[in-house]
Amino acid sequence: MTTATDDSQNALTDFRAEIRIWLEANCPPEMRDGAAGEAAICWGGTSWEFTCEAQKTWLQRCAARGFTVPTWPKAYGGAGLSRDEDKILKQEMQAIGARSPLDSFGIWMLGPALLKFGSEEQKQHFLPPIARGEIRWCQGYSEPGAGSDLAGVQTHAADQGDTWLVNGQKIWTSYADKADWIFALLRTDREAKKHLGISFVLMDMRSKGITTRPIQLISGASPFCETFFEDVEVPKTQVVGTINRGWDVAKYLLTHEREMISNGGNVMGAGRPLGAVLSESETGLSDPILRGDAMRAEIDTLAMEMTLERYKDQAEGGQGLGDASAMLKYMGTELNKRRLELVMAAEGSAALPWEDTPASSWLRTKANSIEGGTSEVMLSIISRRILNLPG
Amino acid sequence: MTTATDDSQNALTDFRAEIRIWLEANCPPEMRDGAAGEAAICWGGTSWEFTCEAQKTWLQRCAARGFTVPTWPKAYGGAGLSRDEDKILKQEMQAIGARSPLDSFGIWMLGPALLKFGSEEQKQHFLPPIARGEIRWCQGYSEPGAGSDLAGVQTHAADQGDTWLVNGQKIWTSYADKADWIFALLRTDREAKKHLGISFVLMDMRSKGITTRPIQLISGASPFCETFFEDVEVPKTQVVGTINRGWDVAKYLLTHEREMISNGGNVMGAGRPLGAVLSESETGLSDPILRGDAMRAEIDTLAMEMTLERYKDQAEGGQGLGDASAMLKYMGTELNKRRLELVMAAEGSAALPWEDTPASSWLRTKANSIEGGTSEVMLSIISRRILNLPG
Amino acid sequence: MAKLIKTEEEILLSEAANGFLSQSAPVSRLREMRDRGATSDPVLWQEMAAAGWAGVLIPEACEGADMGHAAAHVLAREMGRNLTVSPFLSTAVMAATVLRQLQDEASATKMKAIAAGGLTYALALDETSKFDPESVALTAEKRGNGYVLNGTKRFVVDGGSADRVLVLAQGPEGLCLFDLANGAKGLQRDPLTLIDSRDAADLIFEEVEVAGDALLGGEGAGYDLLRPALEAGQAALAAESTGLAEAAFAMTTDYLKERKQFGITIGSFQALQHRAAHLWCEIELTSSAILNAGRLLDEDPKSATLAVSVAKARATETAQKVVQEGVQMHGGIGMTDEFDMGFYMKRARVAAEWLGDYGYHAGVVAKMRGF
Amino acid sequence: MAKLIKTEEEILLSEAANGFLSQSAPVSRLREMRDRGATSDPVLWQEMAAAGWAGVLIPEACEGADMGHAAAHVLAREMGRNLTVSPFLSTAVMAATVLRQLQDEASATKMKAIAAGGLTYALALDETSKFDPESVALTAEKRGNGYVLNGTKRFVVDGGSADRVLVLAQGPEGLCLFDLANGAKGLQRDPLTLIDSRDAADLIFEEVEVAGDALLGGEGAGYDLLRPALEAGQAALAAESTGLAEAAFAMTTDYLKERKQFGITIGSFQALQHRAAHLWCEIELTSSAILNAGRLLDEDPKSATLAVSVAKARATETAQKVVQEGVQMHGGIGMTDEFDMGFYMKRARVAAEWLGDYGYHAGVVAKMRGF
Repeated sequence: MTTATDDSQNALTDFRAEIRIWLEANCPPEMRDGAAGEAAICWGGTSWEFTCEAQKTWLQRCAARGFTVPTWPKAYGGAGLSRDEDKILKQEMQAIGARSPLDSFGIWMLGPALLKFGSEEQKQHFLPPIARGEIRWCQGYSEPGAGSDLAGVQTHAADQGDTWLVNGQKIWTSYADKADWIFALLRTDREAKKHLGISFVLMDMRSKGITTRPIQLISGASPFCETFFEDVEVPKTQVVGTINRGWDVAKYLLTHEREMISNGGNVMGAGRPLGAVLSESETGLSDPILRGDAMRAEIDTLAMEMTLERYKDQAEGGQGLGDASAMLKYMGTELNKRRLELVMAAEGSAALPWEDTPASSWLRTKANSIEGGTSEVMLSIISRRILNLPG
Repeated sequence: MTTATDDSQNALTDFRAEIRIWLEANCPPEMRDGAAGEAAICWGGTSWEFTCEAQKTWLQRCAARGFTVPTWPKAYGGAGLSRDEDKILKQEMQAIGARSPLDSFGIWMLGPALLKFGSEEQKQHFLPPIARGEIRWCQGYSEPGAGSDLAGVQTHAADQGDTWLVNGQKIWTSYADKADWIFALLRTDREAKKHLGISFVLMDMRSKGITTRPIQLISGASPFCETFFEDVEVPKTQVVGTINRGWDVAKYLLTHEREMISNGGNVMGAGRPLGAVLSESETGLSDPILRGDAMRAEIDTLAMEMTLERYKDQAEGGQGLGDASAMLKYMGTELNKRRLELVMAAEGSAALPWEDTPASSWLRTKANSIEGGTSEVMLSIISRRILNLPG
Repeated sequence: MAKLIKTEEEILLSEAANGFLSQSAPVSRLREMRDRGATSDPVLWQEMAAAGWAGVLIPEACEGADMGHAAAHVLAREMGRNLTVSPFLSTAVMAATVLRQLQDEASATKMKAIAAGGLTYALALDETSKFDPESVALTAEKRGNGYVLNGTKRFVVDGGSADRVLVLAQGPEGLCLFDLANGAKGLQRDPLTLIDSRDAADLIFEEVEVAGDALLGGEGAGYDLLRPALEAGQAALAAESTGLAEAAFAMTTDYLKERKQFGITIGSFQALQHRAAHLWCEIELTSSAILNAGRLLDEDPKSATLAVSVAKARATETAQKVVQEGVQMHGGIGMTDEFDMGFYMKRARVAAEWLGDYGYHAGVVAKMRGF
Repeated sequence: MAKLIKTEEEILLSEAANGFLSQSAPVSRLREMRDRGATSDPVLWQEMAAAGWAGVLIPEACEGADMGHAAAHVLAREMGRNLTVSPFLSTAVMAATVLRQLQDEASATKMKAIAAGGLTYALALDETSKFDPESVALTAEKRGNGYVLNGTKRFVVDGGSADRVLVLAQGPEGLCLFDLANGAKGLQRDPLTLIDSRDAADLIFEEVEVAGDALLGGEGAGYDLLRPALEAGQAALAAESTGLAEAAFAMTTDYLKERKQFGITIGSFQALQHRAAHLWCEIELTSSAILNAGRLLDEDPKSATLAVSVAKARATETAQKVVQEGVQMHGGIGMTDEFDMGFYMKRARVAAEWLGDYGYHAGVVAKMRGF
């Protein structure tokens, strides 16, 4: 007797075979080097310069099959894959060391927001160019002086009938200088309570009145910018969701972002055992202080990895992650800081020059527990929403 | 030319010689065993049973010279020694391993309070019996449900003209079951602001209506008691300082107590290096986790000792310790907890039985950061009074 | 591998166990035992056996429930919450794991007896104050058809009350595991009065004669036979410690919500909130390690070593952090014997040492991870 | 021993140094140096020499101020506060401590030059990425009346700019300390671009010929001569790190008092208050260790080893905790290069490694304390 489960298992086996054949035929050899990290990313957008012809070919072939956004509906440029199919696609790509064809804030952030809150028109208009890597997006949330208080948005959109007139400043807008469009939180009602008078608005970065300035970090050059808005006109059709209810969209994306950051926080790559990395340092790991700290960090890293897996399993079992994402964000980023402190300590004076050392990564990790919600905000979320402690 | 400094140096040298002779002649051999800790203490009081005749002799001889309270004025049973002389006395006693002739809350706590806030009559009446070890005192500050909020005193003293009528309950009154008298904070004005309606009152424990009940701790039997007051009559002459301003006395004593606790917090005795103690455990200190933690604790212990010395030097230089006593209390007690955790870990399963192990001391240290003001209260004091962070 | 979430069955088991234990074996039962000087609770063990728990790892052919390690962890975790005293770990987890590796009739008979609640075991492992199972000085000398045992085992959990004892000895051909009656001639039991009020004893073997069939699995095979049982025990003990941590944490957050100080609920003090939130995160990570160890022990026990050591190390550390913060956040009342937190602290300390402390398991992790 | 409180003179010195440095060499001067790619500041050193600081450890007979180690720490601490760049530690503390042990004319001449600001030194110590001064592979071979040096020294602080360099080498009769011109033939300098923007270089010795009088103190006496200088340097660096921590902490508490978030001053958040209060306590303990090391180096230098290692270990750890919390409490602005906190973090990292990291000094403490 053939059960339904058998049927679906067979279908997945067929799917895997199909993917294998497709990848074999379509993934250019140059794109099978397993490269990851900043240099290997294809961000897309109108100003994107492909690092090689193969990168362009790979993007186009994936986009044609919907594989840049495999789980999005076909109507919007995706491949409409189920979770299981998506997993198989990723496994098979990993098996041949295939690079990701396209990464972008459009895929990670705006896409999910539009799928949940956008109008049908907005979805049809904005999602396919994201899937094809034609339009590059940046995110405009933070403002100078607001810090963790994201709802304290001051950048103002004045009502002009069919359009808004936008004035103000955003900060920490990653790649604003390279993006085509921005999705931003704007204050559309100054009278309403803090969280209520905010709208989630899409803007063309070429609009008159928008300028950007890159931010230098303690770790060196960064993708972050300051973005200035001076009398920028924006059509009201570019509001996502309900006017003045942009905070709902923002909250949804913040949870989403926390999960991503805690997942992708490992800048040391490839999940190599910390102890093994440290042992390779010139003077090894015989100092009991360093060795003991490395053991502790290794144990915690493994427990963190098991937790990410458990949460993924929970999500597949239909249990939402919800506020527990605050835990992943907090523990993941704090652990990452600890790991880089250990790498620096193990490498000793060899780690102190800027070049060919982990120094810049080490300094960069210090922002992990600030960006996307500080550790303090995460702890307060856990305290209030999970532990139900007062106030 | 002989300078003033030379003169005083000569005087001190003479003093040292005199003390040496006196000790040689008066300290009984049994009292020269260097014993310290609970079992060696002479607490005095009407119910005190001397462990041996020598203990009694030693107390009486010291009391006759004022050496139970060397820095108190002679008029109140002290020896009127200067700081330098007192130091010499202590050094010479230590040199022959002399036990302390008398320890008591009367000496540590009430005495200093009376010297600062008491009336001349009170001083003359109460101090000499303390110095002679005739009256044993206990302290009644904490109340059930009040915890760190010492000013939340509920035990009430109703005004009856020349007397108070006291009703309520105290908790954590050390040795209340063995004490002759108690000094306590009582609410003498229920209308006044919290810190204002409190008085510092002395009461005879034999008064009608006072009962006590010992408290069992997680570490075993303890000197702590609950003390109950039911229609206890107390003459108003037994208020120290101004009526309703007892909080001033309490604050003074709290600072004093913090210094004492942080000084005396080392229950491991004799300042032996932690690492050496741990190395003697059966399985040694080769585990890098244990070894690394022991190294850290050793470094912090040495820095703590240097800090105690520095603060003593500051005090001798005339600089008051003030709120920095909160630091000593906090760091000293937290460090002590760490040390005992390490001792337990180093001794492994050998430390798990109750008998002949550090188990009871280990559990007892957990109270160090609660009694005499919690670590949290200490951190808040530092934050507010030293760092001037907002309320 | 099975997913790192509880199955339906595990959820039901956990609810049932919690219902039973919080009724029949809560902390007050331990307190009562302690107050009358008892260190074991045979009546309770009969009830647990009747519920099928004694046979949790025993095959159905031997009348066990054969529920597997993850299920055993569910039970151990609930016992941890309630500080339930039982020979579950020694007998139902460790001895059972030793015996089920043997395909002989004698072992089947013993397993049946275990599952029925009629037989309990202790494992005599340590010879120093630290767990180090392969360092064995106790000797087994061949004499006639049998052996003679000489030496001392220390800190034998359940060693005072167990019917039988498994002893690792240095035999003529390497480490040998013996299974003998705890009352054997020449075997002296020195019971210890432990801080967690449970049964443990030093066992002194002086010319203890055992028959040839007391040797399990052949000469030199002792540690191979024991090792899976140790890993099973370490993981189950980690689960117990995590249950303990969860219960102590819940007591603490409840107290934070109800206790007032300076006129306000202390749970509204941000410093305490953040510390409590951090503890919650620690417990979450440790829970994942427990689930992971259970899955591996059930599905691929030969590769479970790393997972088990991560679980035991994390659980040890988490439980200690939680009980320390638990006492501190409760203030004076947390220090009184009248209140239960001290019981949690004491059990956490014993569980930290038994079957390998943090440093031991960190060493295993380091080795497995190549440093 | 002198008391562990600052003397009148030390307080005056500290005020004067603070006044001078916060005017003439604040963090903005370091920033400006970095922006134009400079790693040293010879003009500033002249001013410091004019104030007598270059001669702080040089005898009056050699035209120094001979103020002692505690005074040197007062200066180093103020430099730490301001992240002042100077060859103070290499030259005025370490080289001076080496030279004043020698009773010869040549050394006196050098000391006079140092005190006058006319001569700077670097110490070439490390050969691996960790401080380990007695492990020396660089060789000194006798040739004629002189020696030939071959080998590599790494992470030589001030190695790019110093006039002369002290090198520890493996000689025919043990460790030898040589004093040679930094421009000597065969000596190649590879400057490093360090995160703290200060001068350091790898020095490669290829057939570097030095005269016999370049050897200080005799063959085999090199480490005995160097060791007091290393301890002096470690303590002064600890003082610098502590000043750095104090300044970073002050920036942070100032920010806590002024910055608003969610409508209230962030310094009123209790979680931050307690963390800040804890940092203050850490700085207090470390300050005591610094004072203690200074007193011992001045009064009983032979028994100062333990005190120096406690000071360096504590200072290293404290500075790192403070700058890490400093960035976190400042939030995004703390991460920007525009803000000064990053400079403090980077210097704290370099100071953590130089002359022995936490683990190195913890090892010394363990050894001195018998474990």
